[in-house]
Amino acid sequence: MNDLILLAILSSSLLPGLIIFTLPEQSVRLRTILNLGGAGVKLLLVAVLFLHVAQREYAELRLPLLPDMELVLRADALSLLFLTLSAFLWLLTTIYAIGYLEGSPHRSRFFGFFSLCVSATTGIALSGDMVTFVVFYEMLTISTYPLVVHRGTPAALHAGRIYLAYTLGGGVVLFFATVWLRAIAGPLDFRPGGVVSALDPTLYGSLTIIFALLILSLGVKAALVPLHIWLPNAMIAPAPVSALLHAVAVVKAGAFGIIRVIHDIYGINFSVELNLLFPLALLAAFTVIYGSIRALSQNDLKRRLAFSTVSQVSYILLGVTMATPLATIGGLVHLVHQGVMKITLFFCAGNLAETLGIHKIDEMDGVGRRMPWTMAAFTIGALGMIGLPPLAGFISKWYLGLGGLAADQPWIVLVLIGSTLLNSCYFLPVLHRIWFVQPRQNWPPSALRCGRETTWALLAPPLITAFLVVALGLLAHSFGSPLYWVELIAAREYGL
Amino acid sequence: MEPALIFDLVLLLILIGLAWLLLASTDLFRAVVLFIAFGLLLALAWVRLGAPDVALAEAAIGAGITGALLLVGLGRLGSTERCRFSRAPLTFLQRLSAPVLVGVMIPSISLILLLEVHQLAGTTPGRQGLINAFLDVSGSGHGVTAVLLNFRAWDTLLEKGVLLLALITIWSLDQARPLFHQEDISPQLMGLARLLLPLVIVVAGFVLWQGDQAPGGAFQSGALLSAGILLAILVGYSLPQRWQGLSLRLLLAIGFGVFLLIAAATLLYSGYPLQYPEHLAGSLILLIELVATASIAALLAAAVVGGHPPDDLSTPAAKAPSTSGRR
Amino acid sequence: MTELIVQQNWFVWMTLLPLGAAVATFLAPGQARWIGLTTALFLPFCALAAIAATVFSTAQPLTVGNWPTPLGIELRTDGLALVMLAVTALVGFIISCYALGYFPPRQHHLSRTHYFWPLWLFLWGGCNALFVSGDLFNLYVTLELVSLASVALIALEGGKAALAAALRYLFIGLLGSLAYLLGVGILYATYATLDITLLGEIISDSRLNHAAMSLMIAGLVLKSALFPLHFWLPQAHTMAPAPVSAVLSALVVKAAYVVLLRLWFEVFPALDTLAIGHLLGLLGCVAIIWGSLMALRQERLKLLIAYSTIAQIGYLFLVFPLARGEAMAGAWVGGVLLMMTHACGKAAMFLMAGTIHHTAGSDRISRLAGAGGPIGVQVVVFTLAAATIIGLPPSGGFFAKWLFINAALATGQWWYIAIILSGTLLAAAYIARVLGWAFLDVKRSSYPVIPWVMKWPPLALSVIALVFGLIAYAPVQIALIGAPVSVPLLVEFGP
Amino acid sequence: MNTVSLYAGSGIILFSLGLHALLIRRHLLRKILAANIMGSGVFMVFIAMGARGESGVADPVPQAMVLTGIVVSLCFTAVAIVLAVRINKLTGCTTLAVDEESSID
Amino acid sequence: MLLSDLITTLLLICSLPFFLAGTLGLLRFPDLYCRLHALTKADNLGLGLVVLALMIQADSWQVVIRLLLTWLLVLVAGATVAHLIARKAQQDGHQPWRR
Amino acid sequence: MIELYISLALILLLTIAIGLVRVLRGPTATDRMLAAQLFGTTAVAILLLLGQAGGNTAIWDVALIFALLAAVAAVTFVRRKDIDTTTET
Repeated sequence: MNDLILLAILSSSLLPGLIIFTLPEQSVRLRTILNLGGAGVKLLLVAVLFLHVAQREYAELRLPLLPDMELVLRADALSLLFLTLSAFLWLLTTIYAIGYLEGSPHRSRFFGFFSLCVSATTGIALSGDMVTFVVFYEMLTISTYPLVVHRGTPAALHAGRIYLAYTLGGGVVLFFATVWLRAIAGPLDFRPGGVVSALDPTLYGSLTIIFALLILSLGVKAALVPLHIWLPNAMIAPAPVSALLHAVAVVKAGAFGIIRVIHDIYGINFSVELNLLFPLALLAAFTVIYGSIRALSQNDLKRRLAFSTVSQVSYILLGVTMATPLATIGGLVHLVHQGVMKITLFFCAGNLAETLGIHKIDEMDGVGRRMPWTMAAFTIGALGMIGLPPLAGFISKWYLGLGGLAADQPWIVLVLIGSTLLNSCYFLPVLHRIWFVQPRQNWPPSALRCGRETTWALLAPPLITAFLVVALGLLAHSFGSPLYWVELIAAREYGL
Repeated sequence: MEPALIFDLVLLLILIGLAWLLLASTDLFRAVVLFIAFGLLLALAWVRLGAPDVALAEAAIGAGITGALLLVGLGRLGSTERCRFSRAPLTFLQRLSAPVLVGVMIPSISLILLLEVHQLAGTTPGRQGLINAFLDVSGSGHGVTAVLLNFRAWDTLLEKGVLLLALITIWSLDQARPLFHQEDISPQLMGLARLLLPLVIVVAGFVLWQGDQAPGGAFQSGALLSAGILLAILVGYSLPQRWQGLSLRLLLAIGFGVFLLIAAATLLYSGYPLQYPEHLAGSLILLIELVATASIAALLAAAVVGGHPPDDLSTPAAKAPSTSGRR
Repeated sequence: MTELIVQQNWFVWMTLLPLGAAVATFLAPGQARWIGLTTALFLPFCALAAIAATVFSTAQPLTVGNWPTPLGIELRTDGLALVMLAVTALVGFIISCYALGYFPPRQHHLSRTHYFWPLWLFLWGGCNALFVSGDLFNLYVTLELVSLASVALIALEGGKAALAAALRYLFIGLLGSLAYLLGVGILYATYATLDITLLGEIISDSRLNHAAMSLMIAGLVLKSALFPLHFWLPQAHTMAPAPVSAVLSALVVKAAYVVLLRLWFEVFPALDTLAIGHLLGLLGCVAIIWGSLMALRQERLKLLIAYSTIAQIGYLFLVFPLARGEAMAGAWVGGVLLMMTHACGKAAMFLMAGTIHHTAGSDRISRLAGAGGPIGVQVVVFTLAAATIIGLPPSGGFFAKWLFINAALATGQWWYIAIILSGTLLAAAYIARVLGWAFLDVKRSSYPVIPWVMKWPPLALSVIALVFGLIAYAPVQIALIGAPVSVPLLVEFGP
Repeated sequence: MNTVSLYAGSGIILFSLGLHALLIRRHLLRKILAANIMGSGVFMVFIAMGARGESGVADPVPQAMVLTGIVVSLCFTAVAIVLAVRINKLTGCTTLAVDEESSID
Repeated sequence: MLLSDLITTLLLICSLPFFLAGTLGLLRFPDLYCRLHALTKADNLGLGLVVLALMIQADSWQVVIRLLLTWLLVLVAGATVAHLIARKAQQDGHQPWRR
Repeated sequence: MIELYISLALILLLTIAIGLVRVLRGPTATDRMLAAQLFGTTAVAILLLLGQAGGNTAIWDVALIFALLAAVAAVTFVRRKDIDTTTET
C-alpha cells in the first residue's frame, strides 16, 4: 500500500476547506459538492486504509519538518479507531450542517473552518509522534474558535473567549511539556510500550512533572474537572458544531492524546512504575460523578448534554488508567460508542431547536408526538448513555466494570453504578416528558411533503447514528466492530 | 610644538566650538551661517588630513549646495519653533536617553577610542599597497577614483541610486515652488552670472577630467555644476519647455541608468558585475563619470528647488512659472 | 539552456533588475504599473533560480569586479541571503499585486500611484543588495538606500501624521546608520578590511573592537526597533499606506536584523559577547511583554499590528543570548525561521488592515464588527495570520519558538521560556480581542466593492504563513548553506 | 598626542555633540544640522584613520567611503528639508510634536 | 635663503595686516555698510599679496594662471556680493550709521 | 619656508576664529552672512598657503572652487523667498 494515502486522507478535507474560503456566499452548489465530495473521498480512503490495517499493514509517512524534526503520519490500530469514527461522523455532520445552516450568513467561512477542523482531527488521529500530535492538536484550537463564535452574538463571543483562554492556555503548557520531553528523551515516536522507559532514573522527577503538565494540558480539551468550564459555555455554537466538535472531535482529541501519552509515550508499565495513573484515575472518577451531578440541574438541553459529555469522556480515561487489558478495552471502545451516542443526542437537540425552537427541557413536553422519528433516535441515544443492554453504552460499561474488578479496584464499579444511576436521573425524566406528557402548546404543523417532521438532511443523520447505537451493541463481537478493533489494540499494548 | 600641530589643534577647537555654538544657537539663521562656516573649515581639515578629494567635494557641496539647501529651507520653515499644538513634553524615554547616551555611553566609547586609537596610530598601513598593485589595470590613475569606480564600484552604483531615490522622494512630496523673487535682478548679478557660469563649466570639466590622475571626479564636478545651475536659477534663467518632461527625467536618471546597464552588461559578459574588460576599463570609467556628472548636477540642483516640476504628471494645468532652471 | 540559467548569477540580477525597473518606472510613469508588476513577477523566479544554482553548487560567492576580497566587495550566496531573497521576492510579489488595487491608476492623488512604483522597486532592490552584501561599508550604503526608500514610502500617504512619522523615521535611520558607520570606521582602522569573512577570521577580543561592536549593534538595534528604541515604529508603520506598512513590518525591520545576525555570528564570534547577549535578550523579553501589552490596549487595527511587530522583534533578539554552545544552531535557525514566517504573516495582517480601512472607512477595531459580506474573507485572513503571530502550528512561528525553548533548556536559561510562553498567551489575548470584534454579527450598511487584487493577496499570504511550518524543511536546509552554525538543531541533554 | 588621534578624537566629540542635539532639539532644521554634524564626526574618524602611516600618502579607501557617505548624507539632508517644509506647510509646526489625536483618524 | 623666498616672505608678512584689518573691521565697524569695506577691500588685498607671494614660488605659468584666476574670482564675487548685500540691507531699511 | 606658510595659515585661522564673534553677535542676518563671506576669502588664502606648504596642487583646486562658489550662498541669501530673514538676537 502506498503511504501517500495518509497524505491524501489529510488533504481530502484540507484542500476543500481552503477552496471553500475563497468561494462567494452564493455558490451553494459548488460548496456542497466540495463538502460532500471531500467527506465521501475521505471515508472511502479511510475504508481502504482500514482494511489494510486490519491485515496488520501499517502505513507510515515521514515528512521532514526541520533538520531534526519530522512530521510522522502513521496509521496503527488506535489511530484507525479514532480516524474511522471522525471520518464517518464528518460525512453525517456535513449533511446535517448543510441542512441546518441553509440560508444563514457566513457559510463559506463556516464550512472552511469546519473542514480545517476535521483535517486537524484527522491529523491528530494519524499522528505518529508527539510533535505531529501537538501540531494538529493546536491547529484544532484555532480552527474551532470561529465555529464556536459563529453566531456572532455577544454570548457566543464570550463563550469563544473562554474557549480560547482554556484551550490556548492548555496548548501553551502542552507545547512546553513536549519541548521539554523532546529535549530529554529525543524523538518521541508513538511506540507500544513507550519511549521514555529507558531513560536515566535521575530524570524520573522531570518525567513526572512533564506527565503532570501533559495531563493538565490535554485535560483541558478532555474536559477534566476543573478544566471543563469551556465546554458547557461552548454549547452556544450551532448544533452541528456542538455535535461533531464537542461530542467528538475536541473532547476526544484530548482523551485520545492522554491515551497516546500513557500508552505510547510513557508506556503502561512505566506509568504504573512511576505511580502516575492512580491520581489520574481519581480525577477521572471525580469528573464522572461531578459531570453527572451538574447535568441534573441543567434546564438547557444542550448544557445538560454538555455536562453529560464531561462525565462520559472521563469513562475513557478511567478505563485507560486502570492499566488492565479489560479496562483498557472498555475505555477505548467507549471512545467510539460515546461519540456515536452523543452525536445522536446533539443532532436531535439541533432538530428540536431548528424546527420548533425548543432549547429548554421544560419546553419538551410531548414533543414525541410532533417529531416521533427524531425523538425515537433521541431515546435510543439516551438509553445507550444510561447503559441499557444491549445498546452500545452497555458494552463499554460492562468492560469497564470487569476491568475495575480485574485491577483489584472495586470502587470503580461503585463509580460506574453511581454514574449510571445519575445518568438515568437526568435522562429518564426527559424521556418521560417527551413521550408521556401532554404538550403545553400546539406546534405549527410541518410544511413539508407528507407532513414529514423535518428535512431529510436533518433527519437522516440522527436516524443513522441511532441505528448504529443499536448495531454496535448487538454486533459488538463481529469483525471490524469497535470492540473487535479495541481488543486488537489492547492485545498489542499489553503484549498478549 | 610644531606650527602644523598647533594649526590642527586650533582648527579642531574652532570646529568643535562651531558645532557647539551652532547646535546651541537659539537663532536658526545664525546656526545656518555657522554651519556654512563649519563646512568651510571642515574642508581645511580634510586638506590637513591629506584627503583632497574629500576636500574638493566638501568645498563644492559646503560652499554651494548645502548652504543653498539650508537657506532655502530656512526661508520656507521660519527660524523659530512654532507649533499650534501644545508642546508635548518630552517622553520619559527621551528624557532618559539623552543623558544615558551622552553622559555614559558616548564618553566611555570615546575614552576607549582615545586610549586605543593612540596605540593604533601608525600601526596598520591601510590598503594603499594593494591598491597600488592593481592601479594600472583599474582604468584609472588615481587611487580614490579607482576605488570609487572600479574596486568598490558597487558602493558607488548604489550611492547613485540613493541620489536618484532622494530626488524621486522629493518629487513625490511636493511641487516645485519659486525659489526667489521674480522681479528685480540687478545688472551686477547678471554680470556675475555671465562671468561665473562659463568658468564653472570649464572648471567642472577640468575637475572631472583630472579625476583620472589626481583628486577630482564625477561627484565633485557634478556638485560644482549644480552650484552653477543654482546660480543660473537664482538670476532667472529658466528651463525651456521641451526640457521639462521626459528629457529632464532622462537627464536625472542617466547617471544611475548607464551605470546599471554597464553592471548588467558586465555581469552577462563575464559573470561578475562591473568587471570591466581591461582594455575598456578607462573608457568605461570615463563614460560613467561623464553621465554621472550630468546627472549629479541636475539632481542636486533639482533637490534644492525641492519638488516636482509643475507640469509633472499629476497637475495637467501647470501654471506656475518654470523654476527648475538649466540653460 | 540549463547551462545558461544555472550559470547566471541570479542573486546579482535580483539587485540589478528592481533597480533598473525603478529607473524605468521613473522615466515612464504611465507604464509604471506594468513595469512594476512584470518585475515583481520575475523576481520570485530569479530567487528560485538563484537557489537552484547554489544548491547545485555552481554559484559561488563572488566579488564585484572580480577583485580579491580585501579590495573588492563580496556578494554572498549563503543560505541566509538566499532565503531572505526568496522570502522578499514572494512577499514582494504579493504586495505588488495588492498595490495595483491600492493605488489605482485614476484617482485624485495620481502622482501617488506613479511615485509608489519607483520607490518600492528601489526599496526592493536595496533589500536584495543588503541581503547579499558581504562588506560592512556596502551594508551601510544598502541600509541607507532601504531606509530612504522607506521614508519616501511612508510619506507617500501624504497626511501630516504620515509626514511626521516619515521624518522621524528618517532621523532614526540616519542616527542608526551613523552609529553603525562609526563602528565600521573603527574596524577598518584596525584591520584595513571590510569583508565580513576576513574580519571574522582575524578579529581579536580587544576593547576597541568591543567599542566598535557596541556602536554597530546599537545602530542596528535602533533600526530594528528593539525596546526601548522602538518608539518610532508604531507611528511609522501605522501611518504609511497599507502595502507600505506591510513592506516595512515584513521586510525592512528584518533587513537591519539580518545585518545584526551577520555581525553577531560572522564578524564578532571571537569577542566575548556574553553580557551584550544577555542585555539584548533582556530587552527582547521586555519588548515581548511591552509590545503585547500595548497591542492589547490599541483601538486601531494597524497600531495593534504594529505593536505586535515590536513584540515579535523581541523574540528575534532572544537569538543572541540563546545561541551559545550546542544550542547555537537551534537558536540561529529559530531566528531565521521566525523572520521568514513573521514576514508572511505580518504582511498579510497589514494588507488585511488596509482592505478593512478601504472598505469600512477606518481601521478602528470596532469597525470590524459585522465584517461579513465582502470582507468576510479578511476575517479568515486575520484568523490564519493570527495563528502565525501567536505561534500556533503549523506556522513557522511555532517551530521557531520550539527551537528557542529547546535552546533555553539546553543552555539552562529557564527564564526565557517563561517569557516566550507568556508572550504567546499575550499574543493570543490581543488577537482574541480583534477576533471578538470580527466575529460579532451586527447589521451593517453595504460596503463598497473591494477590487479582487486587494482581496486575495492577503489570503494567499496568510495561507503561506500558516503552512510555512510544514514546508519549512527546504527553506531551513537552504538557510543552513554556508551558515555560521551547523546541525543538530535540537540538543538533547541528559541529567 | 599626534595628529591622527587628535582628529579621531575630535570626530568622536563632533559625533557626540550631534547626537545630543539630535535627541533633544525640537526644531526640525536644527535636527537636520545635528545629523550633519554627526556625519561629519564619523567621516573625520574615517579620514583620520586613513591618514595614518607614512606622511602624506593616505589610504584611498576611507576617502572613497567618505565621498560616498557625504553624498548619502546630502541626500538625506535634502529629503529631510523638503519633508520638514511640507510638514510646516500642513501643520504650521516646525517641530515633530504633531498632536497625537489628530494622527488617529 | 633665495631671493624669491625672501620676497615671498616679505609679501606674506605684508599681507598679514590686511587680513587682521579686515577682521578688525568686521568686528569693530559700527554698521553693516562700514563692515562691507572689510569684505571688499582689506581681505581681497591680503589675498592678493598672498597670491603674489605664491606666484613667485610658482614653477610654471599654469600655476600662476590658476592663482591669478582664484584671486580674480574672489575679487569679483566679493564685489558683487557686497553690492547685493548693501542693496538688500537698503531694501530692508537699514539706515547707514552716522556719527 | 613651510613653517612660515603654516604659521601664516595659523594666524589666518585665528582671524577667522575672531571673526566668528560677528556671526554670533549679528545683529542682523545680513551681518552674519557678510562674516561668512569674509571667511570664504580667508579660507581661500589658507588653502593656498597649505597647498604651497604641502606641495599638493590639488589643494589649490579646492581654493579655486571656493572662489568660484563664494557667491552662491550669499546670492541665495539675498534672493531667496522667505518668511523672516531679519531675526534679531
